[in-house]
Amino acid sequence: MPASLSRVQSQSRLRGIGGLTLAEFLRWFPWRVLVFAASGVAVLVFARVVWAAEENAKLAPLLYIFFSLWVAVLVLSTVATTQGAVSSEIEEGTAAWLIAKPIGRPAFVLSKFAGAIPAVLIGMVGIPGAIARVVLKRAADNGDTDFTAAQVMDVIANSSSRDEYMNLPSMSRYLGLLALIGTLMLLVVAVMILLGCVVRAQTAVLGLGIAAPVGLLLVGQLAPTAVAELTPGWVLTSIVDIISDNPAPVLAPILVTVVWIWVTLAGAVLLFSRREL
Amino acid sequence: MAAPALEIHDLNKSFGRNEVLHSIDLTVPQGSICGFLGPNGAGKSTTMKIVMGLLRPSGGRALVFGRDVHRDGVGARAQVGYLPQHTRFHPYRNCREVLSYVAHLYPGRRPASELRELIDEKLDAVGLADKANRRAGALSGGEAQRLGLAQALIAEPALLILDEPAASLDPHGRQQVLGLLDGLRGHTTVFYSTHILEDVQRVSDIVAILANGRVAALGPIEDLLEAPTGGWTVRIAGQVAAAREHLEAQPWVSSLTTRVRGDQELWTVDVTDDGTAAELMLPLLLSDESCDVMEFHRAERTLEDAYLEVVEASHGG
Amino acid sequence: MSTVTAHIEAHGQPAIAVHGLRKRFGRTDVLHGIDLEVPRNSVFGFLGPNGAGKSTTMKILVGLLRPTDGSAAVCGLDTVRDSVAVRASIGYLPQDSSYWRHLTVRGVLAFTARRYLDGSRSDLRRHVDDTIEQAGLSSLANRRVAKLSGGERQRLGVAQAWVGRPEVLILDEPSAGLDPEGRHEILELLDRLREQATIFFSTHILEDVERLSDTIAVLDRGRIVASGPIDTFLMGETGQYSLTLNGSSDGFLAALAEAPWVDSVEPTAETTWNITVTDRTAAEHLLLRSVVGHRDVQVVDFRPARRSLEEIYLELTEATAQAADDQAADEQGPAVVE
Amino acid sequence: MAAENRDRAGARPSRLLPGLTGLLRGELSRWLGRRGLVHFVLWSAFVQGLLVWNTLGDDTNPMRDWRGFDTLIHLWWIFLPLAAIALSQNAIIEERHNDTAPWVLSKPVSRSAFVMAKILGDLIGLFVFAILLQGVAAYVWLPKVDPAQGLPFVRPEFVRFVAVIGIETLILAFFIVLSVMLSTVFRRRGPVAAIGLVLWLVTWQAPGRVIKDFTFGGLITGELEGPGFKALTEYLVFEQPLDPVSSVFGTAVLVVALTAAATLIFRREQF
Repeated sequence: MPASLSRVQSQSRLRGIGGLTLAEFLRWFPWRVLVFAASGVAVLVFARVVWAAEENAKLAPLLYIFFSLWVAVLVLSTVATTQGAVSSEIEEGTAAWLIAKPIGRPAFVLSKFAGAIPAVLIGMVGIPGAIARVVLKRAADNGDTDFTAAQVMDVIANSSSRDEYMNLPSMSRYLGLLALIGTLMLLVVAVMILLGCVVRAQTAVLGLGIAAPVGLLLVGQLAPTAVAELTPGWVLTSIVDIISDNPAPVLAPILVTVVWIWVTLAGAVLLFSRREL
Repeated sequence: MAAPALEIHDLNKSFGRNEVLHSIDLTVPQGSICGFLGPNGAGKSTTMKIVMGLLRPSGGRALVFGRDVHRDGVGARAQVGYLPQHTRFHPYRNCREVLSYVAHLYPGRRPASELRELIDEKLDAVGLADKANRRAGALSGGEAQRLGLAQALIAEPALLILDEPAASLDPHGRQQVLGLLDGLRGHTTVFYSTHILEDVQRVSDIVAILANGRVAALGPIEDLLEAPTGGWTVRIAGQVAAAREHLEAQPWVSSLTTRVRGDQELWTVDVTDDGTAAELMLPLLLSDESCDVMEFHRAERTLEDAYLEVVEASHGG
Repeated sequence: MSTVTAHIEAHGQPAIAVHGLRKRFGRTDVLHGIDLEVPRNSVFGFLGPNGAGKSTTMKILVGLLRPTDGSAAVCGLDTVRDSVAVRASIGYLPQDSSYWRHLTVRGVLAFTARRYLDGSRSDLRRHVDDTIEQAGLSSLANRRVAKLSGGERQRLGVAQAWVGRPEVLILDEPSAGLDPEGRHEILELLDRLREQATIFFSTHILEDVERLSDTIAVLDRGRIVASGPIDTFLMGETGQYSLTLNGSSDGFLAALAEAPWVDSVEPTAETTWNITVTDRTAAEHLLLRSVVGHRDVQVVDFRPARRSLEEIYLELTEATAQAADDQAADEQGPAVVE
Repeated sequence: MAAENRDRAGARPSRLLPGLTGLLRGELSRWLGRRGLVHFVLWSAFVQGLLVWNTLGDDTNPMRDWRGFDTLIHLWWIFLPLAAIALSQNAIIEERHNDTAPWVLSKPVSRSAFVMAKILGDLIGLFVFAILLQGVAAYVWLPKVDPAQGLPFVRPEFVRFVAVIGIETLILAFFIVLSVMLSTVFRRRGPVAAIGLVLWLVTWQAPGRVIKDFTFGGLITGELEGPGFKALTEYLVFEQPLDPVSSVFGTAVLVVALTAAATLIFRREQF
């Protein structure tokens, strides 16, 4: 060993998380992120086509169609993309390769999550959200066909809708909506990581992954409010309320969900550290 | 009379711009056991995969009992039992179920009772009788290899194509597999690849050596083992450095390679004059009181030497 | 002299120490309490039939499996309690190695090196390049893992185990699936590493063990059936040598038979004799010198009458297989009566 | 034994899709084991459970607007494509990942038979557990109970019921074949599942005449908001003519085309 190099000293159970997170991050950037951003835009175009076909002059249905479809597409495609995050590394034997290195098992699990955060927030939610804001604003302004840079800046900076009966959410509310969606996606990622640590069969990982958000939706709608507000279902309810132009809290459901994300990840860490490879 | 078990004419295969096989010709007569040798990446597995219809040839053709593997792939494969290099089975089936599954993929029906007997017989032959109900996913590497052999045999094919049948087997298992192949001599043709040259020496009739995508040697094994080598082997212990220098300085020593074995050294001494070496080398070494000679004899030629020569020659050509 | 004790005295704790290690999968016992000690800076060959539990033992050492009972320590650290620290001193090559398919050979090594070593970016890069060259991977450095052949992948496997410069190398069948050239290269590579690391490796190719290891252990059905320095295995208790001579040797042989350290001299072929000695050290020093002293005779072939490791191995494992069958029969006996 | 060998060697494999029976036998044997049990339990719980809950629910039940057989159609539409995607995305990719695909294909079986066995295996399994068993059970018990509110359910005409089961099977076949086809194109599960799932979502609100008239989009979509599986519900519950019939043919054509594409693409794959 050359004298200029020294042994890594840390014996923490999080040892190696930096390098692993970077490697995870590079799986998302740039291609997956671009595909997610593009599919967000595609949903937007699709929603506009449906909206136009219905000859509906109001903005509300467009908002509703776009956001409900977009969130559903995001959830399902994230489930599909992350189904193998842990389980296929175990299946292919790369998990054994990594764990034979001086890497803490918790670091392996948590890096899966940490590496996905920027991709989720920027690629999945941020970019399509910003583009949607521009397009929705244009729809709200009714009729302009071409963009200028000044117009785009105006749309981003100016938070209120000029047309009273189109109800484009204010900028702060819109950002709150995006934050809710982002939190929901992070929860989905955490749940898929947990499932990968528990279930062996790929079909079951995907099946349970799809069933989980559906279950959340049901809980959010059916359970008594007091119970529902202790679950991440609250985020979904809030999202639905905002896009239906009803008043809804933003911060509280996010906090509740963040707690759930940590619980989920803690479960994943615990299960993975007992897993034989 | 009958068509050869396997006939390969002018076979080419390229992956993109990388040419793996350069017009191979090879004939394996019926009833023979042919060992297929060559370095990693020489194209052995590629050749076998083309015969099994898993890869498309870029040119030329391969025939199994006269049937073209490309045009009548199913007909050709019906005659063949194949063991891929990395055998893995559906993990949810147990050994017995794997064999039954494979048996049903071949044409021709067998009554259930006969099939059961056949499965037991093959499991026994490869030494898996006591693991018949173990899930394929829970088999160790060597056990999976045995099951792989059993599934290649299950349809009692006229030609066996085995890609490294003895790899990852323990010495017992290897002996068992070699015994099994030996027992097939006469009524089943076997074409198998391996890196363990000892095995080839024990059971093959013919050897084909593939190097750099070309057949570098083909023929009976005895032909390969004829030429002798010119070196001597010395195992020496003690303060050997001076002795080595002294020996290397001799005009009749052309080269000396050293391998360290614990507190001893193993030398291979190539000489220009064998008679002088036989006469002078040992007294010369022993004149140095600080070292002892543990072993002294002519280097022996093995199939390994023959193999390495053929392969190196083909690299040069 | 026992090299093992000498090593332990010289270097403190053994590189690997395993005590009463048991492992059970479901209802199957794979390891029945094994004990093992690998001295530092030795090359330790781990032998045994398929399914004996070699890979399981190795996986426990690197923390991929949890022991059911007993303990294992690497460089004095417990493999369960100090798992991360243990793995920091181990380079491991699994039986079926796989890496992220999207990485290149250099990528795998750079990623692995950074798990073990700290240093400037350029120093690390130089270090990785050195390892690539040592492992003979220079021409493949930029090839993707997915495109490697079996032999190339195996060389990468040894390189990634070594790139962190660990104190202990645990290699599960490092030469499996390699052609003779590739095997030579790997063995030579390991031979060069023996000065710098303890090597604990399993294999089925007994020739490799004979070439490389100082010490061996044979595992069969989850039990260690034999262990010790390789020479004691190969030579047995008494020294026997085979000697082939050229020339008139009768007088010389008669004199030799009289030497105090010679037990017997028996012809085995026309010019070949089997010499049994009572004192190996004396024989090693004097036997050949006594021949060279005679002008009329010339040594054509001299070697210890070693048994092949394969013979010994087959004897050992067959004996335990027999014992296990007997035991099984005994266990069944009373059950039938009940 | 040598004589027997020659006999067996002489046995010609069947012309059409050689090896299909053996392969399909292998696929179906999986359904007879744990997989079948899991599916039986899950489908019974989801379909019958939600039917019961919906039927006996009171005013607070958010799905109170749905009627009995309408609900059945709705539940099928939600769960069948999801199950088909989850199951079939794995069918070929799993064999590729495990290296079992080249092993199986080295037997005297054709590549097309391999693909067809995957499609038929999943189709038959899901048809039995998800459509047939659940449909028959609902057909028998639904008309016999009094819902907590509203009118009792009328048992639909048998022929219409059979036709609806046929159409549901066709939709199921579409998603299975789509997933299998995609998995001959992509190596990873992610894109296969993602494309299938997004397509499923999008057809909820299928725009445009072409999609409505010539795919199953016309059978399952209705208004933008709320459950409105107009065509099939009207056909089954209100005994209207099936409109548009072209949707059924269009879907069948898609299934055939995707199957052809899957086999053609898979035939070119090298292992």
